[in-house]
Amino acid sequence: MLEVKGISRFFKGLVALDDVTFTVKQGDILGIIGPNGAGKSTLFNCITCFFPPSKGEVYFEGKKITGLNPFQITELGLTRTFQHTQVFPKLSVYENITTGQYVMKRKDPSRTKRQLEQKAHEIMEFVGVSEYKDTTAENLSLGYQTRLAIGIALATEPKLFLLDEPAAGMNPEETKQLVHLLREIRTKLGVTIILIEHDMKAVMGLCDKIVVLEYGKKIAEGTPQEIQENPRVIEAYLGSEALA
Amino acid sequence: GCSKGSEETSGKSGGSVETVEIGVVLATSGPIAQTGTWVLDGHKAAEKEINDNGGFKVGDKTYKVKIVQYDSEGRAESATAATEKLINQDKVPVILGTSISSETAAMIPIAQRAKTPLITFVAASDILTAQGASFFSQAAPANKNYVEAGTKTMKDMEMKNIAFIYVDDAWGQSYGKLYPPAMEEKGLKIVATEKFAPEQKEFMTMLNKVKAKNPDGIVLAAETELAVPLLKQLHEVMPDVKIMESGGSIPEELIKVAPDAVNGLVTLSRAGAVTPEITKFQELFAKSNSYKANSFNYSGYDGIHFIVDAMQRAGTVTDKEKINKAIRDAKYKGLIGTYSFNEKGENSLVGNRAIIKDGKVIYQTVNEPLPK
Amino acid sequence: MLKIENLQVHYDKVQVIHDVSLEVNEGEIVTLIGSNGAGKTTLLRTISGIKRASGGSITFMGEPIHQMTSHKIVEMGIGHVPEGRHVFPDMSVYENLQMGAFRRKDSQAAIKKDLEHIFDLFPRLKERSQQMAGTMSGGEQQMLAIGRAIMAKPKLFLFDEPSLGIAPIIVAEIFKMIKKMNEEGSTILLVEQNANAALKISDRAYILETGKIGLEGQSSDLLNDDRVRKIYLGF
Amino acid sequence: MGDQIIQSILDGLVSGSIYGLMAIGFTLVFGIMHVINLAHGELYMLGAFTTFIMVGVYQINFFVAILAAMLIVGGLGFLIERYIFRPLRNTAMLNTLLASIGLSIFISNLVLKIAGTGMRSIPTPFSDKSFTIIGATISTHRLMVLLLTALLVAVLFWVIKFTKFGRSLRATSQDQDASALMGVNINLTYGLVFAISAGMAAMAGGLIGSLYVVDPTMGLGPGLKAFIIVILGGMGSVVGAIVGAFVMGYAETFTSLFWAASYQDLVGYILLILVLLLKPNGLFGGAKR
Amino acid sequence: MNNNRMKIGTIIAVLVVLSVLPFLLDSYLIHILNQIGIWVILTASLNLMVGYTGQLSFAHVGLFAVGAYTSAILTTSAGFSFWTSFPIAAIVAGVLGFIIGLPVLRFKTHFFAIVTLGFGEIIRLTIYNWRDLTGGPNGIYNIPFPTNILGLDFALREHFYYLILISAVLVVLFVKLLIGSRTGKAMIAIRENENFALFVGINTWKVKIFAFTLSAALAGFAGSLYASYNSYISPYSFTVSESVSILLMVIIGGMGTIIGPILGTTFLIFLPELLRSVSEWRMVIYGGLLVLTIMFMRDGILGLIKSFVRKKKHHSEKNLLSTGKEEAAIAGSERN
Ligand SMILES: Nc1ncnc2c1ncn2[C@@H]1O[C@H](COP(=O)(O)OP(=O)(O)OP(=O)(O)O)[C@@H](O)[C@H]1O
Ligand SMILES: Nc1ncnc2c1ncn2[C@@H]1O[C@H](COP(=O)(O)OP(=O)(O)OP(=O)(O)O)[C@@H](O)[C@H]1O
Ligand SMILES: [Mg+2]
Ligand SMILES: [Mg+2]
Repeated sequence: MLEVKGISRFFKGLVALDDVTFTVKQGDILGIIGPNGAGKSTLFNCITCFFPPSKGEVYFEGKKITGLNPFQITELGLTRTFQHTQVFPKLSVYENITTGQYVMKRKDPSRTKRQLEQKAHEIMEFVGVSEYKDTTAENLSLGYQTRLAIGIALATEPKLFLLDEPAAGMNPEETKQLVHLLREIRTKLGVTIILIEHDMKAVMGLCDKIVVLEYGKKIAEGTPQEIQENPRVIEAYLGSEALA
Repeated sequence: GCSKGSEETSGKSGGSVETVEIGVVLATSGPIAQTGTWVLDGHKAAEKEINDNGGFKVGDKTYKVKIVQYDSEGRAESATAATEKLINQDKVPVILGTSISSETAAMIPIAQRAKTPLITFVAASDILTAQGASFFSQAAPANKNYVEAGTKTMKDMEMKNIAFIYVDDAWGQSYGKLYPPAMEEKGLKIVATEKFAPEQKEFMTMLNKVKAKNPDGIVLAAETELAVPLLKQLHEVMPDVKIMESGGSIPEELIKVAPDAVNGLVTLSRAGAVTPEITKFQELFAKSNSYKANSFNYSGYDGIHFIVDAMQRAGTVTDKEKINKAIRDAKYKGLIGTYSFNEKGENSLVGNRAIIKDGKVIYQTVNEPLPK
Repeated sequence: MLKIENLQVHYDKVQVIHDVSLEVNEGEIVTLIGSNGAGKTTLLRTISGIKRASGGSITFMGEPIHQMTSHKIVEMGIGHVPEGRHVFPDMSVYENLQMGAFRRKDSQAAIKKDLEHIFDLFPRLKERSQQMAGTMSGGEQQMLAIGRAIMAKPKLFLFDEPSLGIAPIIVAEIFKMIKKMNEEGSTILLVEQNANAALKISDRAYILETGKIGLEGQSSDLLNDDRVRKIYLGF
Repeated sequence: MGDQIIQSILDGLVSGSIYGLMAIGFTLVFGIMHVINLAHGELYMLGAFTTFIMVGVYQINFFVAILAAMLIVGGLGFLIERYIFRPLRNTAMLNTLLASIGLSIFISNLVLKIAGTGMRSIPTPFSDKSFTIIGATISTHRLMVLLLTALLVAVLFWVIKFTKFGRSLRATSQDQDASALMGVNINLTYGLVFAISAGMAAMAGGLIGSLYVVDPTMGLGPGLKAFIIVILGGMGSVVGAIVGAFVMGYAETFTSLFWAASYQDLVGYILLILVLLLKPNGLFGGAKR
Repeated sequence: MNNNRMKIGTIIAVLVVLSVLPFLLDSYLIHILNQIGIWVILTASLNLMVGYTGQLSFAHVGLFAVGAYTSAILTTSAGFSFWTSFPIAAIVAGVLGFIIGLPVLRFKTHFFAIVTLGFGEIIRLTIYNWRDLTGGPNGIYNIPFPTNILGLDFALREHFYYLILISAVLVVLFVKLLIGSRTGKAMIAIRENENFALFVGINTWKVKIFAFTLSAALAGFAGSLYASYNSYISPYSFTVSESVSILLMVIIGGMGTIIGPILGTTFLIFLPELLRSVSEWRMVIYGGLLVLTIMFMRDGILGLIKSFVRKKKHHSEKNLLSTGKEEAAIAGSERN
């Protein structure tokens, strides 16, 4: 479904990404992990055309998407959240979600306003922000903003969903709920997911495959099991007592 | 002030004295408030004088004068609103204003529609009478009347190679058009022509450029506010050149703020040689103002007296059509000359001149020889 | 050392902290845990004077501080590692660390020495000491924020989710470091989502539930509390 | 022509420093407090009036008068920050912008009301003497402006870049809350920044006002110009403000030389737009914001 | 439902009152109302950019001028009537808005503000200097009134009033419908968080240029009304300080709302007129009141009214040119 081919990205001499290649299968959950500053967010930015890669290309469902605009990618069914959570701060939660439905008219013009409204309520329910329906987004706590951001993304009805550290700042119970939510997103909505996360319990429990980056290079790729045992990954990232 | 002034009686000196309200629109704030303030002070001096003398008579009735002035801030929108207010709420029979051509131009259609006489004693642009409004009269000496005086003065000053510098606004532009042909006709040679923006304060480059052409005379068209920095810098660059200003500046003001830079300067002026009337006015003016009367004060003073005269001749203080006719038929001798109008509402005032010499201002007509 | 009594905090008209009382004794590590939106961040911001309390009192070393401006509070010895890092984006890493020592009146040499200490703790910061902080990765910024707070040599540290967005290997480091700082004499109030790790290093803990203290006790006790285990530890 | 070009280069230098004096104060407040202070021109006007009153009326020494004007207007700036901009802090930037517009209308009309419309000029101690440098001349007064601007820029640059106070200014501009957590006294810092900016405007008023004329509306044009220059140079950057000022000064000088003085503004705006199209953050603007 | 019915009832009542005003007020007050009406169109158009799309435009007075001059030139020199010239004026201003928008809309916040200010001034200075076409500083005079229709004589203030009233109502209605539409939502999303709007699939560029063009055309339309209402126009009416005034009108009323700019316009045009009786101190009081209004009515007049009515909890911070936090946030995301 997604092919990342030899992507590199430089920042004024700094190599943030160095020739990274991997693919994601339809329906998979792919985890991306790596030390801080390894280039994970940069990778997302390149995939979602926030800025272009310095080298390399990205294909989505066989179509080259490098060089497109973010809004076109959203129309194609690829969407994301940001590490630094992004919402529409002065709009209510509900308005945030309906703004997320902007592309639906292009994607599926047959849908009526009522259907969209109902869908918006479903999404709010789904990500657990219904009770804050009329709250202004900027007044939500960080955790709820993250949920809202996921809700907005779901409102665009993506086929591929990229999440940048969604569990950051959540407690284990909440993280569990999030993991559950992501599973449902995959099973119920059939969405393919790429996840950047430092919470190993979540990553290991959720992902079908994991890609590990360090200093912009892919240093490992494999199932959670393989990754956890990979000495290189343990040394660079997990640490010996990581899963304690 | 929403009173119907002309009906109202003022109780002061017996029951028979009524008050006539005269509408005035002048910019007394905003970027060009100076001239408006001068004119207004002149108006007030006349108002006070008339009322102190017990008012004026129309037929067998005596009236006092009351000026109803609104500030137009230099904005056409404000000027038109003020005009509407004067006409519809204050119901004044006549409006004087303003000192700014663009404001006055916007007021003319309103006055015309309401058939209310409008007369300006200061705004000099030729676009005003070009509107062809029968209820508008221009009592400010027109630029074309100054050109004659200007070229004569240049000759008198023995200018050979002239640099012509004017401000690029409606008023200055009309000199930009009028002077070159007139000067050519008189055999005066222009070696450089420069125009500058009204907002401009820094003139060094322009003046150095002019200097390179070696002029012996500079002809300026600039209002006082603009002329001062220009003259100061001119003095820095070309201390010895002869300068004539074309009537935008008030010499008394120039002396006050740039004494060194203006010695020997000749400026065209609405006021001519000092007459006994002018002396009398200056004494009167000095009583209620802290500065010496200048020619814009003269114009303001003339304005109120002119209107009173027109009302007396019209035999009414309310009939606007009659008052307007009286205005147009006027032959009123004021401080700065005799006001009379042609059918387009243009006046026939001529330009005079003022010479700044050793901190003093000498007024004269252009027919007198320049003082040595 | 720090004593909070009946604290009330409002945003506009919405009250987010209701009648909270808590205490941090000299030399302790106290953990504050709670779900999203419980008011943990707000509480810390109120302690350091960025947010004003609408009722109740906060005393630090016996002095009431809830009316003081933040710079006074900093001067009294409270250091705050804020949520979301808040490094100075257009200043270099080095300058950020210097800012940490803003209120210190020590000699340049002493400050320099502490800088070296920070660089020892976080070699990555030394590597990038001239990089603009805003272009650092999230984790790098977190290290910087902690380093910057240490530079102020406060008596009491307020940590707002220091492990947020940090790679596991470094999370472990950070907790070790907090422990070590405590052993070297610092008192610490720690807000954490990683309750497991936090409770392991702390002496006592409070649980904040929608603006109220829901539970408090010895950390070891809470670690074994069923409800806590379920909600905050994820067992 | 050659002589004239040399002369114009000198003229441009002077124009540039005149603009620079205005722009630095503006950019300080802008860069650090994120306040677009459109009343900056009015502070300049107040500086000129204060200097005028002291020199023209009370015959105080010119330089002493300017120094006093800086203190007085600086103090006023401190109060303005305290009572107008502080309550608006942390609300949308637009609020402070609008408040500054209201303030500018208020101040200029108040002075107009109190002092009247008349023009004034500040007597200066400078002789008529001018210096000739490779064929170009410059008066003592203008030379003074040039040198003082240079000095001021150098001092300011040094303070901001290399002192602790300067570092706290930069920190505050980037993250107010975090600076407070570092122990920076935000209120005092903002008050001082505004006072310094006002003081510099006052100095400009005294120095430049004596070159031209002093009147209540003299601040209108320079205030706006300062804003334009600051954007041109890259907002909040002191070096940017100075470079912007010189670019503007030279643009106007050369328009005047090769075309007509009355097209200066037109050329200025076209230049502004072209520069921003090529360098969207201004000449010295960082990559961000 | 009930609420809605009340709203509609209020609106109808207001419209009825407005339409009988010429029978009750004198010409001066009608003139002021007419000015307000024209400015309401202008501020509604500016509100589209400032209040809804979040772009602080200073070019609108320039575009207003373009509409005014187009209309004035066509009616005085080319023999057009107002009825044929006003659509052309709107189109010319719209096209110019589009052309200006192409480079300008790349900019944000202050840069956008200052570049649009630059374009506004370039328009004014071009008008000022293109004497053959525009009369330069002399302006254009004797601009004809609209030719009479429906028994209305537009030389009368009272009759012109209805033309202005209808135009203003239609424009405001149009803006309201637009804002309720999908495009309107996209505009608001851009105002809130432009970079993020891209990721919900909004072609931000297209929406912005659409909004700018449309709002330019509306400004041009207001300009053409202005020209034929006043019979005289000059470049002095289209200065930076006018740009500032209309911005004040939009914001003081309550930007990003439909009624706000109408209230603001009314307030800021009436206030100086009311103050005419204190003529000496008028501008001082005006300036002082502006400062106080901004300090004590953060959400504009509308916000004040709302907090009286206590219908909604008010938002304390409006968004435009926010303190920079959102931008920092998104810039942060680019970095992290
Ligand atoms: N705009 C930029 N300019 C310069 N350097 C940058 C920029 N954006 C990122 N970098 C650098 O690129 C590297 C990779 O950054 P990135 O944000 O992708 O890391 P990450 O893997 O997401 O880290 P974390 O887990 O901490 O979020 C970092 O060293 C960072 O400092
Ligand atoms: N600036 C603000 N204005 C209004 N309400 C706010 C503001 N900041 C926070 N809140 C509200 O205050 C409550 C407490 O927020 P706070 O950020 O303190 O929670 P928290 O415990 O730190 O949550 P998290 O774990 O998500 O960081 C939340 O309901 C939040 O919506
Ligand atoms: Mg990242
Ligand atoms: Mg928090």
